[in-house]
Amino acid sequence: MIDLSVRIGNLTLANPVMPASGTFAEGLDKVMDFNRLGAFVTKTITRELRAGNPLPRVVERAGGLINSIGIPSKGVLYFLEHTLPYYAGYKPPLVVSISAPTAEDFAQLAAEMSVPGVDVIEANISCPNIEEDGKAFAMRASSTESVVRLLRAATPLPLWVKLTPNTGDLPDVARAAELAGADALVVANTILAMAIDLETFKPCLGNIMGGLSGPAIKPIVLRQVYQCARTVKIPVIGCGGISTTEDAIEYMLAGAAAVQVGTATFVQPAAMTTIIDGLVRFCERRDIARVADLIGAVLNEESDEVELAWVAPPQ
Amino acid sequence: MIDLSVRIGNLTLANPVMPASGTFAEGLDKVMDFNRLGAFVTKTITRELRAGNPLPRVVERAGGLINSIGIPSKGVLYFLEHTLPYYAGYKPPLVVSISAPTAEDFAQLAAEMSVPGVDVIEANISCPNIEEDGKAFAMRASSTESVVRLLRAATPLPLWVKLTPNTGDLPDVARAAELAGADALVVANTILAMAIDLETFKPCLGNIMGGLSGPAIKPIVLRQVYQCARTVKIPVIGCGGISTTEDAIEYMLAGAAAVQVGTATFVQPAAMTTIIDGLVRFCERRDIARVADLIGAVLNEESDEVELAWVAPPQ
Amino acid sequence: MTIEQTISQAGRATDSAAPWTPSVVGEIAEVISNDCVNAEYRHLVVRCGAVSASAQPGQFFQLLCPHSDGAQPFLRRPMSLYGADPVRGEVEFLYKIAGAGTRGLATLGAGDSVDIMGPLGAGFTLDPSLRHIVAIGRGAGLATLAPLAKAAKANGTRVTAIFSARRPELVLSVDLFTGQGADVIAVTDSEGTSGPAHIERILRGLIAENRCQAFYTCGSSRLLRVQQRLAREFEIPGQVAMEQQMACGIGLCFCCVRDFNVGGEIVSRRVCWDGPVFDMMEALP
Amino acid sequence: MTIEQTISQAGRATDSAAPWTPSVVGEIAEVISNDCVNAEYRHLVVRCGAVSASAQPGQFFQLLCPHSDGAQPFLRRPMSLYGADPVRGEVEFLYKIAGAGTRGLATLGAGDSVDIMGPLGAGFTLDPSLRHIVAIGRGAGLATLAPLAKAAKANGTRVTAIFSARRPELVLSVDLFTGQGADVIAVTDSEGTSGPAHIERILRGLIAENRCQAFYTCGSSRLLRVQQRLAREFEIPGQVAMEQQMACGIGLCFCCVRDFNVGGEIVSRRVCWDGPVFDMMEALP
Ligand SMILES: Cc1cc2nc3c(=O)[nH]c(=O)nc-3n(C[C@H](O)[C@H](O)[C@H](O)COP(=O)(O)OP(=O)(O)OC[C@H]3O[C@@H](n4cnc5c(N)ncnc54)[C@H](O)[C@@H]3O)c2cc1C
Ligand SMILES: Cc1cc2nc3c(=O)[nH]c(=O)nc-3n(C[C@H](O)[C@H](O)[C@H](O)COP(=O)(O)OP(=O)(O)OC[C@H]3O[C@@H](n4cnc5c(N)ncnc54)[C@H](O)[C@@H]3O)c2cc1C
Ligand SMILES: Cc1cc2nc3c(=O)[nH]c(=O)nc-3n(C[C@H](O)[C@H](O)[C@H](O)COP(=O)(O)O)c2cc1C
Ligand SMILES: Cc1cc2nc3c(=O)[nH]c(=O)nc-3n(C[C@H](O)[C@H](O)[C@H](O)COP(=O)(O)O)c2cc1C
Ligand code: FES
Ligand code: FES
Repeated sequence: MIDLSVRIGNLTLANPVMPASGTFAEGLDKVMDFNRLGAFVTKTITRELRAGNPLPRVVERAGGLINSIGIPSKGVLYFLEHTLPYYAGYKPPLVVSISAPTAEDFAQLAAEMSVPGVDVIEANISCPNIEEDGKAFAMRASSTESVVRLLRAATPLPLWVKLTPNTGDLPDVARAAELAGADALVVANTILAMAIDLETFKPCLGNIMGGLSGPAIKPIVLRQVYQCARTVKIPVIGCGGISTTEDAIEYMLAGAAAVQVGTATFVQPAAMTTIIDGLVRFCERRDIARVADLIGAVLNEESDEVELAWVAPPQ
Repeated sequence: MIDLSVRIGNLTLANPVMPASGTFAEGLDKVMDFNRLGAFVTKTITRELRAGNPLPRVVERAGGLINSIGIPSKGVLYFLEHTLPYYAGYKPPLVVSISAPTAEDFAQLAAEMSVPGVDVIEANISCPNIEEDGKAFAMRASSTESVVRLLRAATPLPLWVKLTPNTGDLPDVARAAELAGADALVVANTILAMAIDLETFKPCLGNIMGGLSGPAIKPIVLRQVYQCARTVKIPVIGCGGISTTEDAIEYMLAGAAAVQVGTATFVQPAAMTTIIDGLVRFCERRDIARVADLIGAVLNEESDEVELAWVAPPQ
Repeated sequence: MTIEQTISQAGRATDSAAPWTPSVVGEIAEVISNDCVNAEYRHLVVRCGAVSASAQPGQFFQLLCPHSDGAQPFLRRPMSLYGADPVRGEVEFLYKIAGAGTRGLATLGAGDSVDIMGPLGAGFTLDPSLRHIVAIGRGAGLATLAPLAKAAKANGTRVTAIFSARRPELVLSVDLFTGQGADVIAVTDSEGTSGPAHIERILRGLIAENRCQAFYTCGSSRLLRVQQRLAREFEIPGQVAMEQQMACGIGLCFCCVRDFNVGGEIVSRRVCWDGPVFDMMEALP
Repeated sequence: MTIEQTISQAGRATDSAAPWTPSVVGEIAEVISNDCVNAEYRHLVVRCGAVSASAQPGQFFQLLCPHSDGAQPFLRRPMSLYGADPVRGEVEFLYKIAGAGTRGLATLGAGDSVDIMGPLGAGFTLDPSLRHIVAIGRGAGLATLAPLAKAAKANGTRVTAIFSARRPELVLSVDLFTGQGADVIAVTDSEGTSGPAHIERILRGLIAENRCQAFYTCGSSRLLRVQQRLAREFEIPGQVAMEQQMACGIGLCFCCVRDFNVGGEIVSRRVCWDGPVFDMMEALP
């Protein structure tokens, strides 16, 4: 028997596979047994009621999807009255993704969401353009640190912080989140992108720009997970283009303690359970007793010389 | 007759299609008539002799390629004695890509390269990890401004500055390059990425990380070209995942005054001339007299409300 | 504006002792046939498992379209159920070649595999006490209405189907309706019979004869408006199958939202999850 | 270390009045046949244009492999020329199913299209004054050497071919050599005849009989080392076809470099452009 469990801080997950925020909802229980998942992750919730972005909200591109759904939200009350009871019937822990336009609002929302039935707060500080000046908190180490510090003080629950891949300072941002008290990092959200329709000359998305997800971004986010996992001691949860068991393993080798599956579910609705089955088979074939042994197991002899090797390769 | 010419500063190109640095060499004249190209762009040249990075140097991924070729270079003398005379026999202007580890070295190299036969200096300030602290100049507006200022002073030739897509500050960096005297921007280089081999658990590249190119990155770099073109007045040359005529047009609509084709040539060696032929056909079909009319022609009614629309979409 | 996030369409009892079973599957189906119907449409029949074959009129599937000539559609494409046979384990689709995805579908031949996901969404409800209903569709909308004829017949409900198309030779699925004993009226642009005024006249006639106790419609907002007007005037209920660009098809992504007028309030709903069939009076054409 | 950047392999006169014509093309070829040769190898024959069909022994093509079961090889795959017929406009390849790309190739059937790019690289040089040469290959290396037999025969040069394989049934292309009048010696691991000591004995015999005026080899560094030793001892020239992972195949990307020993200096060369055939004494096995 392969031990599939992984630990994220004080929380033990039955297996490392869970959905990515915004790509999961109750409808999926028609396709898979929800009790098989490592965790549930909700669509990001905001305090105020929101309608989301203008249509069209998605456009497909080579190996991926650009979305500008935004965050349509029915608010906190609806969540507490309807969504929370729904998930109470299942075994996997419930991760609630939240977002807010200011650090104070963010902290207040985290406090309101820290109710029985909620197991983890995932702070989506990476949603593009949601902060007042149009930059996400996670673009900079300083804004990351201040919002995470307030969030940390506001909730006794495990706090996962979801970072943006759009910053050039990712390791600094990761370190800031760790310092400020995050229990885990989710790396990462979508990559800001764009598409134009050649018939109409108009942007393909009502919001002009959107976030790219899917296989196309996997090598980029994998690199970011590797960088973050080398930088911080808290667990890193990998998220970006994971569609197959092989993708999930690649992320775990790079340092991810668990993985989130997003866009892949739109193409293969049973992607998550297929990946869990595949993890078992892979570990069996390779004689790996615990899937947790894969975490950070990349064999990387020259790990300290990366930069050097680039500038002055061995002659 | 469609007018294919475009102006980049004071330079008029016969058409907007040219190779991307490092994906072009003399061997391609077996496949296409070099005199059809809008310009030549050389592999980045450094002052010192360099061997490049350890093997393996490329790995393929969904819709793209990760490379860690590095910059194998035979130095300046070899370039002046061999490469320069070779291109002298052709009509298209010669763009020479250069790089150096410090701003002073960079400027000195630009001066040495400003010889008859060279039409443009393309400063590759985006090669990952080539600056001393491992960050490229183009990661920050401040380091961009200082190196471009020295470069500007060092050469009377048109100066194109090639930016990195890995920064979260691209519009600021673009503005800094413009301020410091760049004649055009090339947006962008490869996106830092990684891949791990599941058989060996080793990184697929000898250098561990490398740069992602090809169709996978197109929506990301297209967004960056759009952002830069809205920010600066100098021309922006689009580069990232362009494989087809449609890709080239999408970039021009987003604001690119010309395009560079890289990885696509590895898959379809005649990609550049195929794109040129396709541009003619597209303009004919759509009754567009000058291909230059496509530049920035995206119809974008809400352009001023992008950020706002995301936060508070029209109800 | 309000967003409707219906929590549990199916209302599964999570603490029941019964083991979980899927009610939507992604599966590899075998192509039985994939023939041209007219210049624009093809008819695809596939062999599939029991879950898929239990699809109801008005539901849809998401098809993973084969790659064709370099194009690689990333997302699945929604297609209405055109017919289902739970006994033989078959479902059918009627599709128009519109772009890369449907071009890929058109390359399929008997014996090939195609990845289908379904059944999806909420279909039509057919009150068995209705004696006579009207189905009005245009273009691919007829594909969506087709399975109604059979279901209505099983209920003993008579159907009058009004088919709108650009040209007579593009009128589709007449056989499927007449085969189930439905009356079919074809109207076309080229003959000048498809205008709303003419259709309204036909409908008023049917209403007068008490042959229109409910509207079922799909595929034309112009026709939807006519029906809404008459429905209000004569208090006739109706259902409409709507379309919207989709990604997931199962309520996860919120890209397929449309606005509905629910008692004067504008409500945003997911077409794939809350529909694709909606109360006709709530639809905004 | 030095990097060799040979500027113009072909030496085109850029100011000549003659219009430009391609000497390398990417083209859609038609599959004539694609048959199993043994458990591991397939033989692909395609109809192509004049430029491709003019390929010379030792040159290679880059094949764009069809997608198969979800895998989508992004880059082309290098394959040595196995045979070319300029009159009929055909080229041939012999390939081993190794991964996604070659698995895709294996799905091709007669009449299908395949995108080939070539001819690429510098092939073998055959001095017509040679009377007797030795060709030694292992595995797919034999594919590379096969066209030599025909070219040698045209020159009146006799060939002794030494074929190394794991098992007798995996020995390939014997017919191609014997059909051109070559002597073939097969050695296999399973029979214990493929060890370097045994091969060295065979070669010393051939050298003694003056039947080894030049070495042509491919596919095994162990065999290369044996030949280099003998070549040094008896001052026999030789050429080796080398492999390296490739992206562009035409000298653009510098991913396929290998080190060579050129008069004591270590020189880095592109296998696709400076080779794939190199002076045997410069190769580092
Ligand atoms: C619930 C539902 C049921 C449908 N049932 C059928 C059916 O039974 N038969 C049928 O032929 N078609 C049906 N459609 C429409 C069908 O899904 C689209 O024609 C198809 O997705 C086009 O894909 P493509 O790749 O061929 O073309 P694309 O290149 O994707 O698009 C071609 C054109 O079709 C438009 N289009 C793309 N997706 C959609 C969409 N989801 N809805 C409307 N327009 C779209 C595009 O904007 C474009 O103008 C249905 C759509 C929905 C939402
Ligand atoms: C100049 C040249 C000529 C060649 N000629 C032939 C030939 O005539 N017949 C033949 O069967 N093969 C030949 N090869 C090898 C052939 O190109 C590879 O087997 C093929 O690219 C594998 O592709 P794949 O997608 O099937 O496997 P992949 O999944 O890409 O790889 C499967 C295995 O093959 C290895 N591999 C991948 N690419 C290469 C490569 N370029 N060289 C060596 N190993 C590689 C991988 O590391 C892996 O272990 C040649 C290679 C070169 C460079
Ligand atoms: C349609 C869609 C909606 C999303 N909504 C959210 C969201 O509300 N909150 C969030 O943190 N991430 C959201 N994301 C990002 C995903 O959670 C994930 O980070 C990203 O898609 C990358 O993973 P993937 O490539 O597996 O999809 C959304 C992604 C998609 C495609
Ligand atoms: C193999 C390879 C080598 C490259 N070498 C260089 C280089 O020397 N200098 C440079 O500025 N960019 C280099 N690039 C980046 C390309 O010029 C281009 O910016 C990038 O590949 C994106 O374009 P593409 O998607 O069309 O390939 C290289 C890219 C590849 C794939
Ligand atoms: S298509 Fe995803 S919610 Fe409807
Ligand atoms: S494969 Fe690109 S240089 Fe050889």
